[in-house]
Amino acid sequence: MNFDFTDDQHEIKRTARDLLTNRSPFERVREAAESGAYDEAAWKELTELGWAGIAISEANGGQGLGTVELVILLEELGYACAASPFLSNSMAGLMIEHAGSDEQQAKWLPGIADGTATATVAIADQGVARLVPDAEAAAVIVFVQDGAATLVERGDAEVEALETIDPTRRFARVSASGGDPLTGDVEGGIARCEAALAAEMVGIAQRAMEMSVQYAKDRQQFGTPIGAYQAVSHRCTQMLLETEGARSATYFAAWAADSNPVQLPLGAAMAKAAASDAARNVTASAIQVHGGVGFTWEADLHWLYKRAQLDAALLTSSRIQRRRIAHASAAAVTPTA
Amino acid sequence: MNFDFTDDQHEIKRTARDLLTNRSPFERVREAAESGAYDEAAWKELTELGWAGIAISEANGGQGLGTVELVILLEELGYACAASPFLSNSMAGLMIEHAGSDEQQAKWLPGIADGTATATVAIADQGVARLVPDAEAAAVIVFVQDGAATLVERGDAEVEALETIDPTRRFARVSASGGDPLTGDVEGGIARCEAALAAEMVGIAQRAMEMSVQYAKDRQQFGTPIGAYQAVSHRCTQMLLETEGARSATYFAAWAADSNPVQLPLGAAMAKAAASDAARNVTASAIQVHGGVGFTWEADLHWLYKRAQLDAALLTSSRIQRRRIAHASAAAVTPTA
Amino acid sequence: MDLTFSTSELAFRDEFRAWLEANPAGQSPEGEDAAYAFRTQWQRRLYEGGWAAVHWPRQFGGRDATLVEAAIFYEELARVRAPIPANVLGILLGGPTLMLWGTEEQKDRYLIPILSAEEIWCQGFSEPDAGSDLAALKTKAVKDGDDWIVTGQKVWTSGAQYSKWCMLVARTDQDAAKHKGLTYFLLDMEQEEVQVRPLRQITGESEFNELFIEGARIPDENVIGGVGNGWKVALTTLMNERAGLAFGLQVALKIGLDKLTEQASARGLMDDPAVADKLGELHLKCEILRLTAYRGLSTTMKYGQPGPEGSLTKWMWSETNQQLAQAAVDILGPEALLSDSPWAYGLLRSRGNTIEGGTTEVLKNIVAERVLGLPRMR
Amino acid sequence: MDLTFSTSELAFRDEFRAWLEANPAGQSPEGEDAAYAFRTQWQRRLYEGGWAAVHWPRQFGGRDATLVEAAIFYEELARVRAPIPANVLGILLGGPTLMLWGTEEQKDRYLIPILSAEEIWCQGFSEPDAGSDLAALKTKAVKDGDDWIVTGQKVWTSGAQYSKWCMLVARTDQDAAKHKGLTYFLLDMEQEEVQVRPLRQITGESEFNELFIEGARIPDENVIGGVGNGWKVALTTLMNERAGLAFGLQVALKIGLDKLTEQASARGLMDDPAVADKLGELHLKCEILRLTAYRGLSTTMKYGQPGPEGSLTKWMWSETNQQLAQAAVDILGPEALLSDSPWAYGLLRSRGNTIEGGTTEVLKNIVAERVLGLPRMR
Repeated sequence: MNFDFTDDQHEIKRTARDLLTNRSPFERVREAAESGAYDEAAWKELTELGWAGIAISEANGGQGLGTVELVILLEELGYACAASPFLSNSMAGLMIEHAGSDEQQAKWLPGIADGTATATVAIADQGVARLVPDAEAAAVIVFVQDGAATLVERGDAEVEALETIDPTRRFARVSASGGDPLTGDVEGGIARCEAALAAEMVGIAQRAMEMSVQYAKDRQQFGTPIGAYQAVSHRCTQMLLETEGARSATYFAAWAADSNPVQLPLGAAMAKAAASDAARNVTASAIQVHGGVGFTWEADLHWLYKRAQLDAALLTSSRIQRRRIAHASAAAVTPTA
Repeated sequence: MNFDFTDDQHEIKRTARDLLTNRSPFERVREAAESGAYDEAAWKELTELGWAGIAISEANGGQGLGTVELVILLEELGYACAASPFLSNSMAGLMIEHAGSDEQQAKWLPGIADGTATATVAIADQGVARLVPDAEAAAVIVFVQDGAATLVERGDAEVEALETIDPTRRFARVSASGGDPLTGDVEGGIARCEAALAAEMVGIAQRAMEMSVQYAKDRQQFGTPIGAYQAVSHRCTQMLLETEGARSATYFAAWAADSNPVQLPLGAAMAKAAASDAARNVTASAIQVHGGVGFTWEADLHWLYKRAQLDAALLTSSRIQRRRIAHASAAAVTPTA
Repeated sequence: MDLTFSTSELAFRDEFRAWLEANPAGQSPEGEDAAYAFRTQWQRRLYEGGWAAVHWPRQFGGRDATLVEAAIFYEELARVRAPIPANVLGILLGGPTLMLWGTEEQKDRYLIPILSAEEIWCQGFSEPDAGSDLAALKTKAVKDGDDWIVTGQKVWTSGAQYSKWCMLVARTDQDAAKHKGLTYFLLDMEQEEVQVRPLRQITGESEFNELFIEGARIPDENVIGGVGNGWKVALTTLMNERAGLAFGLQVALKIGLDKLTEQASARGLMDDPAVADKLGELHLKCEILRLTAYRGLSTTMKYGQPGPEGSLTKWMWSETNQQLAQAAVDILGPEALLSDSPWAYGLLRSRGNTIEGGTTEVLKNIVAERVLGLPRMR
Repeated sequence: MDLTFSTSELAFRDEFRAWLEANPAGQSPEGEDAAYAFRTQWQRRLYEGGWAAVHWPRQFGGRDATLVEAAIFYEELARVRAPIPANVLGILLGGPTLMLWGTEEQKDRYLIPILSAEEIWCQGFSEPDAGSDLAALKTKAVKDGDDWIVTGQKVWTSGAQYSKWCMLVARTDQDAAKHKGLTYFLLDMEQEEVQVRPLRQITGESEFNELFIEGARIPDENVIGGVGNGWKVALTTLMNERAGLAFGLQVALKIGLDKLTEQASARGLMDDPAVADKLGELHLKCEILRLTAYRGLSTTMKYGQPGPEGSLTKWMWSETNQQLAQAAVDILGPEALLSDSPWAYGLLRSRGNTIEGGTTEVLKNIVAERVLGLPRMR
């Protein structure tokens, strides 16, 4: 039992934090949001560092590391609120890596790994996926419906751009049918996507908490830092509680994906549910701690709040996740008839 | 629009508070709980004052006042956490007054009004009511099942005493069938019972809040009264919020019962739901404000906490009430097909 | 206890309803400036109809409306989705403050232009470093002949860009104890020494502004309530009855909730008990808010001051409004997050509800001290 | 990162499991005294098997268990529903405090009787007027020849009626600053000057006691860590690893939740999505608690001190345990409120969880200051 990163993993985390502190400060996030375009140079740099292929096998152009390493990067990208197709592209990579045939992998993974032909994942109902990140620029879309998945090339899908409250990310509505079926472990692929998504949300919550704690130390009211008032300090401890809880669940899901797949489905459901709640609650709470300042565009907290709302709406909803958890737990304790 | 009591109603409230302060201090509540018997002398006094028949027509031996006046008394009885068959007997009175025939009223209401032949209400499923207050000593039981009600004499029912965590009140499990049907407005009768029950819970919450506020003023920690810490003071304001909210809903339901029956069903559902939540939350919170002291038998807070738990379990559960509210609200806004 | 409107209240409501039917507000145009001009026009029509400030005394152009009638007025406005009058701060805060503290000359000069929306008012209390703490104000006014020269910075002044007058609290005595050196002024916004910079909100709009004041001039006759008396005058402004406005907000909340319930119903989602539970909870809170607000009015009308319940409605409203917006996202899914969805706007705008007009934390402090009598917060 | 038990951890677990199977604890009898005697017997058997204090060094009768192994130990105890050893305070707090601060003579004299449950220990820190504030202690000890004479009152001393020794903190210097005049003693409970009065709880039980000390005598050799050093020694006691015990509580929570889930399933209630949502939420919290507790252990083992996550598990556990009890009442209905229902007991007992061992409010203060580095609470 060792619930801590390896030295290598700690190193990945540190490197990512350093790089993103320079490349993705809030000014850049704001620029990307206001211009409606990602920072191409930053994306190029990330892909050249091999980030996009971190969890893709070496044979297919990746680094051959695991979901844990991917989760480390995503947590940092969430922390930076980076404007980038990284999440969608990685999720598609996870799907194809885990549910695709050798041919499908050979065809698509190298482009995903080096960022030259990105991909995304669409969760659809009756042929329509209502919220798909980065579909317009994707070369291929992993189109999931009723538990099955197909690969649909961009040209074969109807992609309608959407303007959401999170302008740091491009979204679209995607309609499609047919495509090249993924015959492998689709459910396992989606569970990995959930872990990845959860990691981004953990990073968002962490950032919002840190900004709040810093503000509570600096901001004076009635002659004393507001962090000395329990209304503020206890709110900050609640942020810590939710963030650390979501982190525990997310790391567990990532570890299960790499090392103990039997625990992955429930672990991923828990990670997504906990991280969605944490990210939404902590970012809302952060605005409150900042008072009027938190409500301004310039305070930059809103990017985190908006990202949390959109992330929580991706893949399976928390409501459904909680029920999955309940029924799985009930099945585990109920003697089979 | 005048959402305040009349002078007469204020006078009833004051009188009840004064009387119960003397007759039902916590020492008496404790005695009743530990001896397993109500204070007969106190009950006699209340009935002689006409309290038990306050909402029963004069023709049937009551005072001919309304649900509002009954709710005023019940709030004070809840505030005192009085050990008495008053609630069950009044609820049965409301049922018979509003859903009984002239004959049924003439037969049972006088005994209910003067306390010589008390009654109670049992909500049953498949012939069994799992939690009925004061059934053992009742002369008659209003047995409600699937929206219909019958009057079952004590001797015709199977009554099994239950020991619950609230020893300030006698409970039983009651099985019965048959009986003399109530042909009037059973639903309206139950709604009135809900308003009455809600009033007791408002009183419980009010008492728990006042005890907490007083303790927060008196108790020193780290050289200052604990009420000066926001963790405590803001908790007390939350108690106020929930108590006042439940009070608004309860008074509204009582007023609707007397003056605007079309608003009663939804009003009563809201009162029961809000008061159940308030009483449970506020009493639990009161224990927390009192710290270790609140966890002791001698602090007397537990009588309120236990009463709140049992009251909330009577009649319809909050979960069902919330759904009733939702569906009624949906019906009100959805254009009929 | 009578929870229906009285005959005279019903007559008031019906008269206003009839007027609203004959004088529909119409649709607000897009764009902040155009929308504001629309609200100004709308107030002028209300004024011409005698409806601009129903709670003002008749002698000043009002209708002597009771608190309940004022509540009805804002409920009816919200029900037909008419906009709030442009000069809402002048009507609710400025006018009543002048009526209590102003000289006869000041009342004659200022009250009618407030009602007619000819002169818009804004409020210059908050400062960047003072926040909720009025005693910490730093903006200062120095006597210069018959004038005062003002220098400082204000923040959260809504409508400043459209305003002629600013209710300004500034420090006129540096040596006096914190509360005592303040004076309440009317600052003419039409001078170069006053610069208005819009503060962009998380919604992308700019309802609020920063005010940079560099040597602005205020004639002595624009002092309200006397030099050094600013703390008391400001309290009048702060305490002034916003209850009426609150009734409008609450009706808007109810309209939103009904709309969500209707949409959930139309999609068959009411069959999901979790959705029903959530909506039932919100309807319960919404109704409790309405009832508690009316209880508060009755107490105030009878006893001259609000009871404990009156202090709770802003807190109730702000949290319920936030919960409604989040519930809409959870129930309706991604479409509620699209930029052009009113739910998405609500999700963002409602975050300000627990901050503006007194943060929930400050409200709780006030309730703890003044209502529950708990010791002063530390 | 490896979230499975290592080979040596598995070996440890299997060895203990095998021992437990060969040495079942059996059913606790009714009645507090009988139940306590049963726990004493049980500890004696653990001691004889070498399992009384696995985390103690071998030289003192322990097994040099790692933190993870200690966690496994308590998890396994909880899994077979075996009772907590009678002398839990001696094992978890007293022994480790002695090992750090005691003289060789003291270690020789006291450690083995702790393990064997021959001498039970209790903790005399809290006082009626001091609550969570150790610096406000009033119990005083005055030097009298080679002895100290102690007078004062203690509260919340669990197991006092069964104890031979009390870890007592008393004021030995009235003039020193608040923290500085304290000394840590071992008080012999077997003297008339120490009176134990049970404190009845809301459950009807008396786990805790008040201690009335009127001129009790303590020989100088029973000072631990030196005169005037009581603050530091007491901190050692307070900081001592209760993590292992926490793992037992958490397994008990999980067992309870599984039981509720099973009962809800058996009644077909899982088809009600609101019930499923609630149970799903609790399972999620329960699993997060377990994972976070293990993360905390890993951090402590690697860095020598707990990370932020380690300070959160008591708070997580106490609130989840309360929510479980209330959920059981909501899901199962009135039968969960009957006096003989374990759910009813849980409903009452769990109210103490957010108070005992540091109230949630005090925990949050500590987390805010020490983990988040926020300014000292006011």
